[in-house]
Amino acid sequence: MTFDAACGKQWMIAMNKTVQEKKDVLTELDQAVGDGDHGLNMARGFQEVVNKIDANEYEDLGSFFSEVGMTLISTVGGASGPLYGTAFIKLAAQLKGRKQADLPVLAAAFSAALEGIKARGRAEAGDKTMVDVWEPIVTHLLKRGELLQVEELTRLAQEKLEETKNLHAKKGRAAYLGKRSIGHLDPGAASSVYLFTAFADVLKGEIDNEQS
Amino acid sequence: MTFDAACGKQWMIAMNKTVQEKKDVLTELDQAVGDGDHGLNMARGFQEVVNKIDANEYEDLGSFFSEVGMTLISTVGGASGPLYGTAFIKLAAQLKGRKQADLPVLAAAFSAALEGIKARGRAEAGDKTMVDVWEPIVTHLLKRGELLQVEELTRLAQEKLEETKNLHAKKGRAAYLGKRSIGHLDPGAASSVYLFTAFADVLKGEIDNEQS
Amino acid sequence: MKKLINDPNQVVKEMLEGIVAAHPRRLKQLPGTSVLVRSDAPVEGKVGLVSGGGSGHEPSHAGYVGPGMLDAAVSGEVFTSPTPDQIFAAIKAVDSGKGVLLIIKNYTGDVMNFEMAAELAEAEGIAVAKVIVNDDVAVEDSTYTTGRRGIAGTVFVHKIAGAAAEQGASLEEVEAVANKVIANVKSMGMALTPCTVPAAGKPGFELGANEMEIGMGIHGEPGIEKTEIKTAEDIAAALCGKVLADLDIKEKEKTAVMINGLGATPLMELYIVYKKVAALLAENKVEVHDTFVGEYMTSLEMAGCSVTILRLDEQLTLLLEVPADTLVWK
Amino acid sequence: MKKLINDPNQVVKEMLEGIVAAHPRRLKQLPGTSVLVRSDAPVEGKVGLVSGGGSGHEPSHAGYVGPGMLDAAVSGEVFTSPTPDQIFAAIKAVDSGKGVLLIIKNYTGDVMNFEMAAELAEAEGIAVAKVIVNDDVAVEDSTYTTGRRGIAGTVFVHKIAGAAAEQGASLEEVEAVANKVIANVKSMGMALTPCTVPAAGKPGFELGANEMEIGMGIHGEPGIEKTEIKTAEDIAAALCGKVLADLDIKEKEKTAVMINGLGATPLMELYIVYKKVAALLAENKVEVHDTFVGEYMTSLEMAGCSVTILRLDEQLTLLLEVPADTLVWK
Ligand SMILES: Nc1ncnc2c1ncn2[C@@H]1O[C@H](COP(=O)(O)OP(=O)(O)O)[C@@H](O)[C@H]1O
Ligand SMILES: Nc1ncnc2c1ncn2[C@@H]1O[C@H](COP(=O)(O)OP(=O)(O)O)[C@@H](O)[C@H]1O
Ligand SMILES: [Mg+2]
Ligand SMILES: [Mg+2]
Ligand SMILES: [Mg+2]
Ligand SMILES: [Mg+2]
Repeated sequence: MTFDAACGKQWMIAMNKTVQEKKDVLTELDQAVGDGDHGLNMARGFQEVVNKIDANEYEDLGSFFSEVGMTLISTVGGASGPLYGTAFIKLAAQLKGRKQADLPVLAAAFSAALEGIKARGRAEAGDKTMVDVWEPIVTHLLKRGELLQVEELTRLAQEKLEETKNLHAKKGRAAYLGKRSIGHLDPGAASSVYLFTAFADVLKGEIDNEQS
Repeated sequence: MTFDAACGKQWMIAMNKTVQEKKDVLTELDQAVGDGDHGLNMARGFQEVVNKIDANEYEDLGSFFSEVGMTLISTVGGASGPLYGTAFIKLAAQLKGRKQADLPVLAAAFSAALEGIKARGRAEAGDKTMVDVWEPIVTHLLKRGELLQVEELTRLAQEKLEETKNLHAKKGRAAYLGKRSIGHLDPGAASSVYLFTAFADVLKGEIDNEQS
Repeated sequence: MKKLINDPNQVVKEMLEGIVAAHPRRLKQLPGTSVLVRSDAPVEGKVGLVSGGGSGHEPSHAGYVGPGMLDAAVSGEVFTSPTPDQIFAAIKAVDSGKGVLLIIKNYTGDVMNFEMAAELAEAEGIAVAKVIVNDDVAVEDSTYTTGRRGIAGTVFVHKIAGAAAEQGASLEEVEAVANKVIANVKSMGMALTPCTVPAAGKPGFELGANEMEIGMGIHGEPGIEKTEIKTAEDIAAALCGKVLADLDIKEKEKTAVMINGLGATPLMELYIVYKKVAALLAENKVEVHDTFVGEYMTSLEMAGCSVTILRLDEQLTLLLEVPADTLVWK
Repeated sequence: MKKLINDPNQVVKEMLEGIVAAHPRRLKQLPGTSVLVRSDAPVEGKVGLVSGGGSGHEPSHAGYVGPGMLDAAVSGEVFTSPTPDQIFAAIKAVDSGKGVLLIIKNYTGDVMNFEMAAELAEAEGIAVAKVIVNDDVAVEDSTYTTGRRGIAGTVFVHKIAGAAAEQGASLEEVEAVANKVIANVKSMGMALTPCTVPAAGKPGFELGANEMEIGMGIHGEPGIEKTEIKTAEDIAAALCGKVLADLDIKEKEKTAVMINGLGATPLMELYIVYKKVAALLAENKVEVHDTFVGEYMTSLEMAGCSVTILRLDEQLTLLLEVPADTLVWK
């Protein structure tokens, strides 16, 4: 399986589709523990990403993800903008000059992206943020390498999202709620599930293609 | 039948009782065509009247009604304060020096009170104000003199109130509504009905007393 | 009714105490009254300006008491004109011998109570002049009726008459300039939600989830008509159109504009309304000399706004620009 | 949702256009951005002050742009931090070579976006300092969490740091005095009703007819707890009590007090709250040097208020008193 800028486009288009469909779900999750804008933020950002990348051709994965990251940074705002933006900028830095990447290379790039999120947000796993989805996913990607089963990815992301429900938020707006944050899913973890699900779907398409 | 300051006290006590009971009714009438304070204004004013007169003795009807008028003027505010206040001040001027008054004298005094209201408010009958109750009542009092039947008074006041429903307001806050004022009773006409009903009840009590 | 109050029957009293506690250097309360006067009243050699009316329109009227505007604000109960004795106390407190101007909004109650106070003052030899503000074009104008209501345009009367008085104008001159403002200021308002008089405990009127009231007054009195909610642009066009038509304004004339919030409308929305008003005025080639956007004359927690346009000549422009030193207008 | 708007997705853009149309002599918009700067920016020889955050808090932050306060206000979408490119544009526009102070309210999003902008500016050789306002005592303070939110106390930071900058202080000095304000200012708020982000179309939370939320933030984020509505006195005591305790204020210390309305609360009610706050401060023998009652940092059309107390020393007192010339603070 190899992943190129065309795959990247598919990924972003799929992500945007989900985000537009689930805008209200994300907003409702954020209304419960935050300020109710996460759906709007994601919808604005990924729509703009799709608008941008649609018109352009990309030499390599680096320039592609850099465009994605910069677009998110300059259109999303809030907490999720810098975090998702940083993640894609880190992917870009790792994949600079590569026309395509295989699973182990992608895994390493995601690992750098996760570090970027954690550095920017100063959050750890367990703080009830998107890190609670990203960290186990990255660990899994690194561990499985070429052996990755895409269904595992989607299932794991979903599982980890569910687990945020019982967490007491330490970072982000939900932290202001203290114990009252327990019992609610983290909105950024939910949008991260969409992101990895869209990613898994693209991988699955590629693998199916290769096998046929 | 003669009417003295003790009758005046009974009158005000009865009026206040009704107004306190009907506060919400007056407020609702005023909400429909005005600013919704007529019940509050009447309740505040007549409560204060009762508080004031309760403690005092009055030499004559003039000093009694003067106290009532001044109290209304200084506690009611709005449109109804100066109007009712002026009415009682005019009663006071007419009845100055009199310990008691018979029906023709009272009728003449009410006639002066009505003129006071009309001068202060620059309203005529038909403008959908308290004048639409006051004017026919005064005419009736003047016409019947000693022959007055108190039930006629109450009935007439009520009838005239009902007639305000079909009027197009020309004065007071309801005038701002233009044609939309049609179909609603005038709040000040309603409180005037309470006033004349309370007055009729006092007269009736006096007459019954005299006959027994 | 959700309000930050203690006792619905004490709101005016407690508010006045709060205002005086907050701004002791600016304002003082005449003992035993609901009158707030500027702390240096009466000001020697200056015509005194008294305004007021029912409470519930804050920052009107106490927010405009101070150098360059009002000398006293008299507060009645919520939406109820103050009584003559209170107004009379204000007149006495601000008269320095040069006379007192009463700025009255055209409501039967206000007119009668201020008139009675003026009679009391004149009986004591105080020179009193009265002006009656009737800027609300939502209401049919007719000599057979009460005429038009006074709404947010009143604030321009305070400002400009106040500046003239501060500059030493005589009572006649201050009255004349106040009347000039009144002749040249028109307003119209609308509401999205009703408001609740604390002592009444329930809203003064009802509006459906999708309804608004055009031509709304500032006391929860019904307006011209209920309609479906429109966009800010349509609303701005409706209000501004009627105001401009009534003012009969010509190209190149100079104006001051006020977009007034009725209590619960975010400033964001008022500026969105102003964007369209500015565009309409530009289209009509009307010059906007100055713009005021905010809460100047409210109606408790009503959501909605009014648009006021004042036609300026040179005199009014100069007086509008004189600085004032009040809580709201500086 | 009843709002005076045209398109829920264009509210910020249209608001900014309205502000600039209304106040062209005061403010200009950096083309293609959501940044408003004072019309004479950059001011030679003066440290530039940039603040901002999500929209919906009007008059924050544009209402504080002008001589003696901010040089630029950056507006994000409603309740959403602005993006680094916008903040960076503001920094460049106000830097006169003396450096730029960023005044940031402590929300993860704001902190990250402003930090990224600062990194961009530093890469271009602009000296940037940041201060983070965290005055909301409703939130547990802890180094393990995000810490406390920045709310209405931010306005005092704008005012005092702005005065220092206007007087020619260096970036380090302006930063130091801003941090002194931050160390000495505490706030707490409450809400009676929720607010609705226009693009979300429905209220951010729910409150029963008889409920209020204590410790409410300024974004519709839930507070400490929902309780039954209390009287204004009880609410004032709860808010003021927690603020005073956290400030650990001593007898005879001098303070400035702000009673801030969240959007839909009538001024009348804010003064009723202040009446009790003033009484409590007097009881505690705390001196009140100055009081500010009004809408300074709102949350769209939320009903509710916050109480802010700033401990003043001589330096802060002097800087607080320096006149500013902004839309709201003069
Ligand atoms: N410090 C942080 N580290 C990692 N993720 C965070 C942090 N703060 C917030 N987030 C994520 O961002 C999400 C909220 O995003 P969003 O609602 O768009 O921004 P905001 O909180 O500024 O309104 C949270 O649900 C959480 O997953
Ligand atoms: N000009 C007037 N002449 C006679 N009565 C009037 C006039 N204006 C108002 N009223 C009476 O006053 C009543 C309203 O009183 P109230 O609600 O207490 O005062 P306000 O209208 O100032 O709120 C009206 O219903 C009407 O009967
Ligand atoms: Mg959010
Ligand atoms: Mg009324
Ligand atoms: Mg009234
Ligand atoms: Mg946000």
